[in-house]
Amino acid sequence: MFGLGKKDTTVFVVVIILALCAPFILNPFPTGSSLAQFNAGYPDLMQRFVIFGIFAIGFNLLFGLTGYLSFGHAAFLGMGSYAAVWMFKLLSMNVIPAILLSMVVAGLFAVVIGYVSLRRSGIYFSILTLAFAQMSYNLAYSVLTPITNGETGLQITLDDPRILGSSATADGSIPVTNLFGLEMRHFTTVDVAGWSFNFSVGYYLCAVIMILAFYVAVRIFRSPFGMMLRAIKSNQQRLYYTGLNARPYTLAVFVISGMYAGLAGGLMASMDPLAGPERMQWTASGEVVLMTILGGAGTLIGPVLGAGFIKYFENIFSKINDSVLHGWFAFLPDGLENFVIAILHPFVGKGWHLTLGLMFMLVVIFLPGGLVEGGQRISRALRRDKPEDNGAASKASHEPAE
Amino acid sequence: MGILEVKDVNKRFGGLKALSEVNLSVTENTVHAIIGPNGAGKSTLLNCLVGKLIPDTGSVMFDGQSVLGRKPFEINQMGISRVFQTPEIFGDLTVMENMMIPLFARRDGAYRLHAFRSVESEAELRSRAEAMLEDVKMLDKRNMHSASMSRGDKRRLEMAMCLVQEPRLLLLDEPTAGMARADTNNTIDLLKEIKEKRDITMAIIEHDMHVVFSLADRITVLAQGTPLVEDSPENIKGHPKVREAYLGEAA
Amino acid sequence: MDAIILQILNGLDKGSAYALIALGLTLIFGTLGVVNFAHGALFMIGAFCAVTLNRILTLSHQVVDESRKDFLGNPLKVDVPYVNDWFGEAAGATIIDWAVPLAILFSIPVMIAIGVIMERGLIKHFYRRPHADQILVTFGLAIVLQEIIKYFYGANPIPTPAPDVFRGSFDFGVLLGFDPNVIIYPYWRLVYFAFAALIIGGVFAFLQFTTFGMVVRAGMADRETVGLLGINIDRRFTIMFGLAAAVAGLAGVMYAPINSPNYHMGMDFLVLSFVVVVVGGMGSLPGAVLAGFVLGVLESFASMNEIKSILPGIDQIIIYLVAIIILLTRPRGLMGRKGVMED
Amino acid sequence: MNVRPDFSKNANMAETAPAFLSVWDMHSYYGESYIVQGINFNVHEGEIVALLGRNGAGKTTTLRSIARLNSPQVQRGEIWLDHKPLHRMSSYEAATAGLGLVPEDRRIIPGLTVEENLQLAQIAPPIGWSLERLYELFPRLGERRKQEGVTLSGGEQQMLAIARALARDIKVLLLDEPYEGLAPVIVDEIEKTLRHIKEQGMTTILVEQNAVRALQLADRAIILDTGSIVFDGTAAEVLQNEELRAEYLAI
Amino acid sequence: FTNEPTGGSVTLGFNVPQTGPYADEGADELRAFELAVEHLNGGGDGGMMNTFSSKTLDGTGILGKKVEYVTGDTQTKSDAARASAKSMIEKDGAVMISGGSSSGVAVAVQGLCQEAGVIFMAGLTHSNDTTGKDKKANGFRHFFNAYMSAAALAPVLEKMYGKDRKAYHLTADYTWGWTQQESIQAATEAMGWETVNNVLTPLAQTDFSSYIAPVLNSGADVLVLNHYGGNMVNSLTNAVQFGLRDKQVNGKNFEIVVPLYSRLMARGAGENVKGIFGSTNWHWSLQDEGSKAFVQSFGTKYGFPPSQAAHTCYVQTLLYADAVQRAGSFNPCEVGAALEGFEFDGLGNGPTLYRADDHQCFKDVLVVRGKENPESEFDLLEVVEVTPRAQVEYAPDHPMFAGGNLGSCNPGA
Ligand SMILES: Nc1ncnc2c1ncn2[C@@H]1O[C@H](COP(=O)(O)OP(=O)(O)OP(=O)(O)O)[C@@H](O)[C@H]1O
Ligand SMILES: Nc1ncnc2c1ncn2[C@@H]1O[C@H](COP(=O)(O)OP(=O)(O)OP(=O)(O)O)[C@@H](O)[C@H]1O
Ligand SMILES: [Mg+2]
Ligand SMILES: [Mg+2]
Repeated sequence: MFGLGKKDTTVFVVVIILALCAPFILNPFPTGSSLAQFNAGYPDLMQRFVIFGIFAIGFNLLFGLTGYLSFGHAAFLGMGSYAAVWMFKLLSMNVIPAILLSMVVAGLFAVVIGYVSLRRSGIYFSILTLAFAQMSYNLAYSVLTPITNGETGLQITLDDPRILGSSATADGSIPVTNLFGLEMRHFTTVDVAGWSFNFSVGYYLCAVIMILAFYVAVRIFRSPFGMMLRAIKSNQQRLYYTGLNARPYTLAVFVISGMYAGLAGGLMASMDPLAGPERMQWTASGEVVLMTILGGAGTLIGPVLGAGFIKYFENIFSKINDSVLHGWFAFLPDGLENFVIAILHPFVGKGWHLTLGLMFMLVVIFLPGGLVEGGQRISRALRRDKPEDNGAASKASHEPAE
Repeated sequence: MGILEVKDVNKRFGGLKALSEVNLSVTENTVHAIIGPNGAGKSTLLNCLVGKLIPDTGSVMFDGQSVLGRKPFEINQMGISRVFQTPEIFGDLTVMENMMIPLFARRDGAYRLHAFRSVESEAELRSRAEAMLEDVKMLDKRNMHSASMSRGDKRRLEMAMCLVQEPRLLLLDEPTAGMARADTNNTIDLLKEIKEKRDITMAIIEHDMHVVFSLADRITVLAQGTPLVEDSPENIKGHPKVREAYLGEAA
Repeated sequence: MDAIILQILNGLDKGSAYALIALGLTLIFGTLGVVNFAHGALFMIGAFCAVTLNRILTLSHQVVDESRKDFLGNPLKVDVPYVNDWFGEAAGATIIDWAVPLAILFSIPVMIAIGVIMERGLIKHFYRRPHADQILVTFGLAIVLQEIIKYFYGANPIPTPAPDVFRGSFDFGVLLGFDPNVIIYPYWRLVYFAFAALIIGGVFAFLQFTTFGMVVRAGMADRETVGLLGINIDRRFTIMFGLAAAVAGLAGVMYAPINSPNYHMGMDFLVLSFVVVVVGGMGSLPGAVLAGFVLGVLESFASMNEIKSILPGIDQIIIYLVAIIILLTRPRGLMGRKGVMED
Repeated sequence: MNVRPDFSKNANMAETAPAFLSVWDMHSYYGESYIVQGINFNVHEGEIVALLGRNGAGKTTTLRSIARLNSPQVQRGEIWLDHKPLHRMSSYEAATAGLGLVPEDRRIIPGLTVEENLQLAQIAPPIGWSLERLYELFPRLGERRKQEGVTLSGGEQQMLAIARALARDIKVLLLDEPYEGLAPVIVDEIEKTLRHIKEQGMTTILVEQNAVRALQLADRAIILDTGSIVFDGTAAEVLQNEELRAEYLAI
Repeated sequence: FTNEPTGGSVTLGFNVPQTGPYADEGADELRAFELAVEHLNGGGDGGMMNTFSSKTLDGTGILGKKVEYVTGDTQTKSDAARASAKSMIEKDGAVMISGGSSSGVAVAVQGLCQEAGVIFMAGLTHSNDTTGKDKKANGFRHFFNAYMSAAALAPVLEKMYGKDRKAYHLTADYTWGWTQQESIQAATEAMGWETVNNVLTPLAQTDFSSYIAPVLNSGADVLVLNHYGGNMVNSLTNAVQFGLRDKQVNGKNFEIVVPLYSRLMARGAGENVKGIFGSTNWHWSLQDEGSKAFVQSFGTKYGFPPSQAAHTCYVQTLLYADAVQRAGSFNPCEVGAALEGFEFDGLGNGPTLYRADDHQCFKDVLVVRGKENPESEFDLLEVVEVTPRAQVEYAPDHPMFAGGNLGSCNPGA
């Protein structure tokens, strides 16, 4: 189906279902319950999940396939955001031109940065990309303020021209990003017996784009181009003597992956029309690296999982403060309650970094292939129960004869 | 005029003269063996042919065109494939994928690989790859991760990757080193068969005289960077200088 | 002219800090090939060794002073350090004053222990894993170490002054025949410079005049074969790690008076130190040191008003710009060895 | 075929130990793939044993298991060298206990010169041949001592790998295809050396594809097939046994 | 309107830096918020509710609804701050967002609150832009700003250091730094000082030696450090290291000025702050009834005196609650109207006005100096002068604040 193999079709269908049903899946706890704190099904976070998913998918095309570790990918995301916000300021609040321009701008920068950086490989490449991104960040923060509005970030204002739209709405506020009138921030909340689910226009736009982006990525993975990118990672020398010039292909994938980043940046600005320089900082580039590795570099779905994992911690764990903890453990006797809270206190709220750091270490130590490997292990363990399975049978033949 | 003409090639590594005044002419559709003691410069010479090294002076012409100054992949696209002395394969890929890459390179050229069509759908190329694997008796290993094969298998895979490109000139640097005797014999047969079936020229470096004498039409003996003699196999076998400096008891 | 000399001096000093940090990093990253994102954290812990020693020396008991009131209007409790009780007020104050130099001694065993534990407990399992995995685990570790420090010391910078005798600055200009106050240089930075030179020299000597360096280099290229030659490479890697941690820690201790330590100071230096190591060239100790000084001096020049007025914002990007230029003109940085982390 | 050696504490070791090197019921895995499937053999002091078999039979795996490298993993079995339990050691301990391996892909250490490669072998005791003596055996290496090891020609690298093993005072020498890529005269030379050190009491296991050559040198032969021993006897027996030669050695 | 509270409780969102360099400041803000909520709900001693001139708050929550709160981490990054604020608005139903400790974040979150239709009560933000070119109808600032710092500081500097001074500015290269520098330069030049040079320093700079080294030779005799946070700690430490304060230039003692002080940062700079002038919004040693009540209840609960960040956050929370109470509605537009032009007293800074034109509070500003002999680790600054409000006021269309537009209030959905 869709020109994909059987396994890929399954993965793809799973991704579609997950993306479309996210409002349900991410809100498993009734609103009133104390566990509602763990619900992630509100528009902003769902949007972030899929946007960073797109970013990570694109990054993985470059890193997972060719092994070129770019440490400056956030620059493309940032440039995409700036491009999109400028589009909102100058043209109209429709997201389509903004997203298109963000991809084009990011792509153009990727051509230049990629062309230069790909002259080196390994760590030298990483540092070149890092240097470019840090330069962009530092300049955006200071000298380029007329374009980027510096530290504060580029925002839309009441007196932007917006030649195809209006500078201000009738009631004097700034117009809202939209898709031909459909407002991005519009959402409907459906309450079902204690649960409430948010269906947001913005989220579904992002989700559909993410599904498309995922589809394109799968096709690239399975194409001759994708295969030869893996060959680059494996043995460049052999590739050259096999009659293929690796350089244009790596540049191509660098640009594609830069455009994915630009797309993510454009979407981010479309959901929330602001673009700040921190988006280009090395920590942001590092974050997408971490997302990809955490989920499983070189796998199809890993980067999306990794993105979700990190964003979840950032947004959910950081909000658990002591009074929330007291709410959960109120049923315990006072002394015990305070004890439990004292134990948990360093790991939540302002300690969310600590938990995230520990999770990084635990995942990489125990699941060398990332979260995807965790999933595989679980499914393997489940399958092991069924003796008629092929995989298990063929493995048995490898066992010692006695 | 041979298909490959090497004229007055010199190559130095620092103080060491690895090649000096090498002249070599390989006639089309023949097997030309290059033998000589270790460190004689055989691999260096091959490196000069495929663009891995650039000679200090001299010229290398393939089919009337100079290969000097061209990139390795351009030289390959001209029709020269090479098997290395230590196996060079795509270790992270399966055997079948290793075979597909040279096929794509041959069909689509250096720059035009598809980014959207699935590899699975290339039935024709797949069947050619499978046929080639069958020829080197590796079809049963087609889905194996190529890094986890034994060394002899890696060599056979590399040779299959070169052969499947149907090059006009095939350069083999000790193709049978480390191969089991049975496979060595197989390889000899395979190379012979290919030579008969197709227009192919081969230059082969080998220390296994059995292979050399079974395949070669002409032999050049290289010693200390210069060609010592070039002659037919029979004459080389009897050449006293060669026997003493190189062949030893094997002759 | 004087401005240039001034900036060279400044640059050398800044460079010595970069060189020292990069030196520690390159032992692990350039030599062992482990992408150690926790290196900055080691530097930070070094600085906190100074803070900790300061705290230990000022361990106090409280004396209630009825004559003064605290902010809530209760009698003020005055902290009296134990050292004052034991050695008398003057001697006690001197000991506390010398906390930073004393912390050098204190930090060496602490840092070596941390390095060894880190290597044995964690990094050991990652030599054969992809660099990406190393990044993830060391980054995780860096966060954890930072958060632990933050938990105990807070997020604010903690002033950790140098001994009183090193306060103030030395007038170089007078020495060179300029007017007074034209070229001045803080004493502590001179100390830092000398200290850095000492450490760098020591590490070079250790690696140059013993086979240790060669063995580690070989072990990084091919652990298996080195093992086949009867060498316990694991132990040497552990030692190397301990050494690197100690160098990082010492760099941190001495840096504490220059900038008050805070829990994220390591992250601030992390990227920069990676840039320095790579610009110097992977696998080259002299390269890392050279790059440290080159970048330090260039950064100082870029901050000159004369240059900033021609190229606004140049000081924001100079390091990265220079890194790009060097890496494009010299494929393996200033002095890099072939094949080290090029794939 | 073999009895388990009795190394119980009280027994007189010299008497009970049936052999110098004993491999007992060894099972080796690469990850999940099961390669060496329970092999037993003994090697006596001063013997040269040829370990033969097709590509992928498990010869390299066997040698690597004995040398206690990290992969393959020996999941069961015991290896005793001169009353020392190798199977409880890591590779560097095994090396200090007197084991020397010349790996099949030579494993010259990049970034080190020829001389440094040899010096490296003499850092951990026990130290064997002096560098001068090694250069005497391989004059080529002497000439190239300042060159980076990996830029040597294929044959020169092989010499370096062998020299590196001899630079240590070893009791058992494991050679994985030592003749590969060497000129016939050099092979003769090395054979002579092997005979020479055998006279001085060196015990050797030789893996070689050129079975005839190996059998001429060896006292005994072991033939492996898909990870199991299919023959263990004297070299002469193999040479006489047509069926064995045809089936496993293609000679 | 957005997030109209329906049950028996109302949720406020406190968005402060919990990680990164300003984490301690954020923690202090959070303490103040918790204290304010406790007081609003009738707990504790009531703090400044007792001294507040408006008496609508009675300890029964806001409009009879119990006050609940959610917290989040801004990480001092606009993106993260907006994400966190959005989650409070979308997920937790917060009607008001407060907190923050940098202007970039404040402006970003203020913009978000405007779009989303909730009230933003800014925490620590000192840039002129927050209520200048980036002002928003839904946003309110109690904290003072760069212009006011300069206006308060200049006369004191004149008094202490004379009219004939040459100043050298080091300025953090981002919007807050620029507005701070601009303000100080204008104010000092107005009283006769000369500005020798203004050098922008990268935000990420940690070692300022190369910027400080040329200062002495430039002919300047005053160094103005337009830095905040880590930048300020480091640049001041470096400047003192260079021995600048022991030098004489033009026959005068060389002096250093730090326009914006905070106690936490002063602590980071340690001994180096001694004798150095700066300004601050509030200080715990103030002796008015409001300040005393606040220090008393904060100090009793947490064991140390509150910072100016804590003070402003506490006050903002009370002001919001009071405005709701007076408006009789949580509707942002009605609350905003109740805050606009509101005159009050008893919250620590004397009589104060929430100006309707730009939503900036006008009140007395403190000029402080690093204390020579501190008695405790909190006793680092001494108040030199309480500059009266009249002296720091400016017209809404002052050029340094021009270009913005409040827009109209947005009640959201
Ligand atoms: N990059 C290099 N730098 C220095 N010397 C080199 C380099 N490459 C090869 N050599 C030297 O050049 C000589 C020729 O090497 P080459 O590899 O061509 O020999 P060969 O004939 O292929 O030998 P073999 O049969 O052993 O493979 C050798 O002595 C080798 O040491
Ligand atoms: N790293 C590895 N991972 C998984 N399987 C491996 C690995 N190395 C070898 N094998 C498998 O183990 C088997 C035995 O390999 P081994 O290298 O021992 O053969 P060999 O007898 O030395 O062959 P050759 O003569 O070709 O060198 C082969 O089937 C090979 O595919
Ligand atoms: Mg060769
Ligand atoms: Mg083998």
